Amino acid sequence: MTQPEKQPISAQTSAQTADRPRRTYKGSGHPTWCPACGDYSVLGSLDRALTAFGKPEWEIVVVSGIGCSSRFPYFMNTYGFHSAHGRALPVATGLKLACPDLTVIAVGGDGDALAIGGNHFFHAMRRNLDITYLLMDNQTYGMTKGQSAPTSMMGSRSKSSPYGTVELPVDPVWAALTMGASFVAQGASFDIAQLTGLILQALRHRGTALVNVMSPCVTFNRSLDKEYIQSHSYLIGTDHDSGDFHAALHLVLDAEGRFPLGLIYRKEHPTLEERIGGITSHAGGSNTKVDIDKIAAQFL
Amino acid sequence: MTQPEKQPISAQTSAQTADRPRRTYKGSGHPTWCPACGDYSVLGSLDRALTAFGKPEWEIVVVSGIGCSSRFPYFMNTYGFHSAHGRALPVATGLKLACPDLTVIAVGGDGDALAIGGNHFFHAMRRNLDITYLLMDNQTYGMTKGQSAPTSMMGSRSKSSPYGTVELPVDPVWAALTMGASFVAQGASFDIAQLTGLILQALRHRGTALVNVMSPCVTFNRSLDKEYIQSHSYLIGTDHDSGDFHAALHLVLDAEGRFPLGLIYRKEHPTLEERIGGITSHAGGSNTKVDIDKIAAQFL
Amino acid sequence: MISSDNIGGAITIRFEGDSGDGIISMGKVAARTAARLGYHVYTYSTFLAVVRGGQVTFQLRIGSAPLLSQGDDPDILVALNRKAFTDAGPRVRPGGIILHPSIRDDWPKTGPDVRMIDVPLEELSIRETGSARCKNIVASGILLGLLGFSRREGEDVVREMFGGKEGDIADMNVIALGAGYEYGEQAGDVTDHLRFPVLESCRRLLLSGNEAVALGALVGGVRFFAGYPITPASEIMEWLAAEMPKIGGTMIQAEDEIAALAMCIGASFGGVKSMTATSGPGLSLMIELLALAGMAELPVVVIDVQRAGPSTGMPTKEAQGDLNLAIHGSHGEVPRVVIAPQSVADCFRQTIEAVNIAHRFHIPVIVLSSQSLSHRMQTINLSDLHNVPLFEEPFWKPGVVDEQYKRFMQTPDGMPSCRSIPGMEGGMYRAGGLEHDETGNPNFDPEVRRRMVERRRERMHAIQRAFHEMESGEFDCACRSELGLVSWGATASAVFEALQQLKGEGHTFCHLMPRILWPLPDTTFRHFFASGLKYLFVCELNATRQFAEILRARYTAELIKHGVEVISITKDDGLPFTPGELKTAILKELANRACEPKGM
Amino acid sequence: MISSDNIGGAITIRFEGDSGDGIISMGKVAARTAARLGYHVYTYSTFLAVVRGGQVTFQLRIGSAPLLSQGDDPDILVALNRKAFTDAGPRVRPGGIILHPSIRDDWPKTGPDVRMIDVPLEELSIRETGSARCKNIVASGILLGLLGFSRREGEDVVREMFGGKEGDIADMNVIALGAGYEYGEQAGDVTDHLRFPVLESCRRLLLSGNEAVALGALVGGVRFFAGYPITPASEIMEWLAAEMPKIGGTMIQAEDEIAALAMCIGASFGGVKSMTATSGPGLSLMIELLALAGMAELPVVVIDVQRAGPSTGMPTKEAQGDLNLAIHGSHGEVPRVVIAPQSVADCFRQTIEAVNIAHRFHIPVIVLSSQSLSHRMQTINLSDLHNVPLFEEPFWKPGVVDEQYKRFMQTPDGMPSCRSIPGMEGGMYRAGGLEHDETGNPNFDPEVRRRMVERRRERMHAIQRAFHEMESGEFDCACRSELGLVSWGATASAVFEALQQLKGEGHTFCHLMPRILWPLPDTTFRHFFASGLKYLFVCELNATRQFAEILRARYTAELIKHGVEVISITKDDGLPFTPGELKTAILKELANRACEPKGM
Ligand SMILES: Cc1ncc(C[n+]2csc(CCOP(=O)(O)OP(=O)(O)O)c2C)c(N)n1
Ligand SMILES: Cc1ncc(C[n+]2csc(CCOP(=O)(O)OP(=O)(O)O)c2C)c(N)n1
Ligand code: SF4
Ligand code: SF4
Ligand SMILES: [Mg+2]
Ligand SMILES: [Mg+2]
Repeated sequence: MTQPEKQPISAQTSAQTADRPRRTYKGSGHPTWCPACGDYSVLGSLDRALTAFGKPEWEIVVVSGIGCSSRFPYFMNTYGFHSAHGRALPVATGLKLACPDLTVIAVGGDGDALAIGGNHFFHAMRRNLDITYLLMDNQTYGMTKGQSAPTSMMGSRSKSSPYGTVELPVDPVWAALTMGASFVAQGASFDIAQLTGLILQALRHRGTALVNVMSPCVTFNRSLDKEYIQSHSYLIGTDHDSGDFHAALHLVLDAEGRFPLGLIYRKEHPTLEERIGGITSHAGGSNTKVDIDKIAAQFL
Repeated sequence: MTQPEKQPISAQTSAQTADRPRRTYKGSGHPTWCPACGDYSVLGSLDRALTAFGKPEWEIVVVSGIGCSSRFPYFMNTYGFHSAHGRALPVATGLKLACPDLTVIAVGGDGDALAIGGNHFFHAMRRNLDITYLLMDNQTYGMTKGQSAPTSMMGSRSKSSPYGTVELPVDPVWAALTMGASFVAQGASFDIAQLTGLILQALRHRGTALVNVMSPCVTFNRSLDKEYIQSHSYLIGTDHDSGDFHAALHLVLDAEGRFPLGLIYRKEHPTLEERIGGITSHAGGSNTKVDIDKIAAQFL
Repeated sequence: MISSDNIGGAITIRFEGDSGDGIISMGKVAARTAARLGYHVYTYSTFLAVVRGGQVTFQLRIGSAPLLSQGDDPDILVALNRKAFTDAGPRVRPGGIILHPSIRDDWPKTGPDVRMIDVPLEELSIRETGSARCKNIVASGILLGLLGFSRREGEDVVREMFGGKEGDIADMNVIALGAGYEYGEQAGDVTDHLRFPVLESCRRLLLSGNEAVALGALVGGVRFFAGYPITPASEIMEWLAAEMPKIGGTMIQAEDEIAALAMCIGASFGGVKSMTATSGPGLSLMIELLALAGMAELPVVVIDVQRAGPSTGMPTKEAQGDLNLAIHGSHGEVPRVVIAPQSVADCFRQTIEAVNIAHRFHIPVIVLSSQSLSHRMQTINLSDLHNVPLFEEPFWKPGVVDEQYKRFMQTPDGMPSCRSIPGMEGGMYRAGGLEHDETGNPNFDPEVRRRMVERRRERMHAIQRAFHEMESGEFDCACRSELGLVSWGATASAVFEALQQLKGEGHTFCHLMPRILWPLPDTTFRHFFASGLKYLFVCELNATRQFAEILRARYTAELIKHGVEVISITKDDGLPFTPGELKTAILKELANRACEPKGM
Repeated sequence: MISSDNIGGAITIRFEGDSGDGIISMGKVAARTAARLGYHVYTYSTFLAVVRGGQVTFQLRIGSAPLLSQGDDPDILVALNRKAFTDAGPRVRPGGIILHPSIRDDWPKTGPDVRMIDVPLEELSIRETGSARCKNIVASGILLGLLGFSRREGEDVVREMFGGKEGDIADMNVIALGAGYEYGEQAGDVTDHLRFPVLESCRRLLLSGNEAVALGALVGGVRFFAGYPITPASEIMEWLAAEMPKIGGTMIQAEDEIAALAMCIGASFGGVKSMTATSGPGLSLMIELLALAGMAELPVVVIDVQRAGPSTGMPTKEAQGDLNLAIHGSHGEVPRVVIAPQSVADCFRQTIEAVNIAHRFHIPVIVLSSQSLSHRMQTINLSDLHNVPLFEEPFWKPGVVDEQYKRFMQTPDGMPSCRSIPGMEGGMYRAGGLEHDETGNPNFDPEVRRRMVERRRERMHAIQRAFHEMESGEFDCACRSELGLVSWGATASAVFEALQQLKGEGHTFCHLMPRILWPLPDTTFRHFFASGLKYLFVCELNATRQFAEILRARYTAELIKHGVEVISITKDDGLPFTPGELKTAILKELANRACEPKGM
């Protein structure tokens, strides 16, 4: 019996692509975001970072959940999956495990990532699969017109919290760090240069990389606008040792309501694919020669 | 129109209870756990702690998910709710918010709390509702006969990980602490005296209190037996300042695969009920006089 | 019975313009004023899913009797841009009026006998308030003036609508309204033929389907709400977020829909009436816990504001595609009640009914609203707030019991035995999702199991037996026609209008519009089938004829016996039925059948 | 067609004892040896839900032809404690044998003509191996000796079964078997009448329903599995956890069922065949994402090993209560295929069929197994591993495209257009759950929507048209009887036996046992109804007659036309049907009907 063989990715690329013009990773249509939405800059930054990264468009998949930010895949010229609310990470996980050669980028909003998708976030961070997660934090549910989100500041008013929220907000950076992410960075949508750099580093990092982006919703959350972020953030100093977990923890703990912008933590340790790969080679696994009789012999 | 009024709890207690014998919080039937399962001692400890706590059985509700440990409510002589897998915390949250006078204790296993129920754990910790959560950690799924759990040690073998697990384990104590719990303690099922004390403190704490209990599954996870726990744990010293968040973080970080037993962190800050209560009184809310006409006037 | 449109008069007004034009407020001022004067009002607006500009329409129908629909072609068009004129200008009815701020010669022609009035909205606004931003309220004022509605009521409405806003915005708008009113009054004679009196001078509430659900929840005694935002249901949570604290209740935004329902179940176990609201994707996520509520026999109300599915589908579009999920969605078999309101007034009343049923029968109740109903606005009578029967659940009486308290006692009539509530001495028991005996303890004995399966079945029968005490539907099956029609939910309005039109053309239909869709009103249906019926049209907004299939499954024997043919009229394109569409489809099916004998 | 039990011989052996007695291994050694010799084997065991001691039984049926069931009263009883004797001793068939380690005089009497043989298990084990722990394998040996089965095969089986264990345990057990074998051989003449030859000397695999599903997945090409433990489905994940790495596939234990299905959907988007397995509560949680797979037209297989619900229900008990959820469970309407295997061999073959269908039609496929089937063991032929058609999905050919690649191209025959897979140049597109146009871009235009709804409907028709290429069911409707029977899934075994018994009593039934339950095999059913059928019995293990209702809804017109009465035989007490139970229920219904005309 022959098993369907997965083609190696290189074989799937046609010949005439050798000397094509500069790749574009952005789609041709205009995004359907509100004018001045922070997410435009994230799109631009990802486009630039991917250009530097250099992989062809068709080896990249952008996976999202549901939300304004999750519309992202439709504005890209890559493969894309606009999945269900909260499920970007497990979809990305399955895809990456099944096709380790692809570059898999998960994207989503704060609600998608940390409300309904919180459990997947939690478990993705400890798995350390080699994927990049771009989280567009606007401290609100933009798509559903402005309810409070897990990242909303305590006491902030919204359609669903007319008297102010009553729950401790989640800091995505702190959450990722303490849940085991091997790469944690934070950017702001208005600083495209820095953001591009951070995304590029994330793409190059082997392991789960979170880039949290402060990305204002200009329509439904005026309290987190560009000015607020600018006055409540600071660039992480060059003296910060991003390879030191304790230093990273303290950086976040000491931020006290301000947003440290830059690379917070990075440490390479074996990825999930590598660990699973280890098991596979230990078990003698290979996709090409499958001996069903041998496997079935245990039932004899 | 009269609104259905909630009776104050005291009014629901009959008169003849003044001089009844020592209360028992344990049910009369024998638990259906395997002989020597760690959970027996947790049951015993909770019984003792409740005796010291002194509230009558009928003002206590034990809420669980699904798992061996989640059978707990059936072995108690209190109100109980054996809900669905992973859902103990949101059920407990709704109950406590609706009936703040009750003592609500959520219980469950590591799979229930941190696999399927991980998101609720995450959000419960940041809400700081005044409930106690007893987590029976046996690093396995006992009820389903021994698959690996989120707390299983990296590389440990189980029915579902015959070549060893490949994911960073979750430390419930670290998770609760970093997610915002206001009370975090850890006990072991074999030290009933300490465990009773910790549970009692948790019951008395105003806010979400996690007591993680190392509670061996003698049938499906021999690797985490009493001996292992004993040789891999230590009592937290009296010099530890449990009111200091940084100290608590470092205590857990420095434990390096050993289990610190005792009170790790405790700090009182406003509970969710209190914050919601603040909103209610700000809005002039009261259950007894509801003026529907006034409310409906906005639609005129 | 919903009365017919023919009693008294009715006019249709359409406001249309750019998303920045304030079209919605413009229309709402007129709508509310009419409602306060005692008119019945029905509104319908369209806007884009994601806020990013575009055309906005607000259609307002005012009548002296209850209205079935938003109406069709407008009598008055308030057109604020060219597209508005192009869209609707040619459709203005003879004798109608078009108000516009500046007409150009090259704009398309309108129908005959249509008057155009130039309304200098911006000029008036700037002149009177110093700013152009009140021009929309100037337009409202002109309209009120034209129709001769009370200026004072209009001013009150404006003051209250803008009262919460910063600065003197309320005052400015009151001034703008007055200026417009005077302008309109002067041209008032052109509208004489469009004026008609109120039949009953009373104040009516004007609210959307979602608001009516939320208000119904409060009136029905719901004091705990947990939710998660989702289009088109979010407004229910949002309104309750503001109002719950005022009456000492709790609203909490959960981390997801599963948690939301779990919280409601917890609150219900604590004896507090609880509810959540969602749309299709959320209902799918809740299905597992719905079964828990059913097994633990805990009352809980789940509002599902349907939108076009499947999956994320078309979140801002209309559909009735969640019926199967509501009725059949669960692993294993668990009793539940499914209710579908047919109007805004129904959203209010049926939400209360849902709470009553949940607590009377200890059962989860799903209320199927839908996108078009959720955002439609209609008037309901202020007095309706007080004329609703509220069910007081009789709790178990606390005390010391000899044996263990039996939460799940067998009763001969299928009714649940009284609940004890945590806090009640002696009433301790364990609720849960495992099969259990009368005390609630897990028990897998085949005999016990059979009893419990029977118990759950009997509960459904008990509910059916109580139907006569509920507004279980609009049933008109005494007309003894060969033609019958069944529909449910928000389609009711289009259906009733279509039936009127068909009657006008000589086709009299009996109709059954159940509000309670599950369990079905068996007796009513069986009578219906036995009444000489030959063709049964089932109209619903989905592609797989969900309700029709349920009827066919349940009433196969009756359909066979009386030779009734079931004919489905369905669509699933994201839009509600229009009466004309329904009429055409039905006539076509009838024509086919009439030809059949000849053709053979 | 499953052959009848009457060809060749068959005997039933029952092993019973304490949970510590090693009953399962004892039985398995005998079962496997028989299977290797070419016998057909069917086993059934009962043990407690939670591991805490108690009585264990293992019933083993051996036959020379395929077996329909585990049999009834035993020919041989291996009773290791008193309870075993009390339970089953009196039921041993005339001419049968009871093996026991130490009988007491006060034990109850057995039937006539039953021989009792004292077997000194512990003594032999201690004498030969120095330890009592091999006494269960001594018993296996005695049995093999008594039946004259090959000692060498038995020894091989023991060596392989215990080969992985530490120390010399395998050797000890081989010795124990030998000792028992000699003991049994000496008494062998007493079993002459119980011996019968194999018809075809070939090696057969003996495996459980869950193992067969897992093996089927591997053979069918599944290379990605994500799961979450749940009774009674966990073994599928566990077996694949061990085997997937050996063939370069991936198995991952997810954080919950939602994540498990999401991961499968992701892997499927990547072009890798993927599957998950769960039970009812997990299926409920997966319903939202199932719709995503449907909308995005991604192949994925979901195994649902049904257990008694609703909610947590009775996790270790049998039921067929998830059919409605599988067929109708989703908000909005999304195509899916539902398959129910009827035997262990079917678990293997239908899992492969599920993978094939998923990839041929780009659709989610749900396989409904159930508790009793999942743990039942039956033989399948080794050659079956190779005689399975595997569908190779034709992918889109990568290359530079002029316009955008159209993932959701319209095709005239309802078939999906070829998929591009990430990594293929030029094939970039966006998948998702929103309504979309041919490229995959979101589009809510009513016209586009209508096309897409039609597309999803047509997909189902395309599947029906391909039924003749699939093993879509066991259909026997050529017998032209007034009596018909329909059943599905694991009940098949009891049904086939009941039908045989009924035939013996002069009642010949036509029967339809569809494997593919959704979409329904319309043509077959329509022929069936038109064949002179008068009574249609529908047998299923649930209380609300789920499959019967689906048939009534779908075939109302045919039922009316041909005057067929649908009669449901159901139960929902956690136990499978027994043939006797079915026969009695059917005869009772027939008697009622036969009396009817007279009574009136
Ligand atoms: C299961 C489910 N629940 C709820 C929704 C409704 N919904 C769509 S997007 C969204 C939240 C969006 O917030 P976020 O993820 O922060 O994205 P943003 O729009 O702010 O970028 C919600 C609640 C849904 N589509 N599916
Ligand atoms: C939705 C759902 N998924 C899976 C299961 C099966 N299940 C029951 S208990 C359990 C895990 C138990 O592990 P844990 O919570 O650690 O409890 P323990 O038995 O170890 O005390 C699982 C997966 C279920 N009942 N419901
Ligand atoms: S609503 Fe907010 S988040 Fe959404 S597109 Fe507009 S600005 Fe961006
Ligand atoms: S299986 Fe494990 S966790 Fe469950 S009762 Fe037995 S020892 Fe305890
Ligand atoms: Mg957001
Ligand atoms: Mg556990």
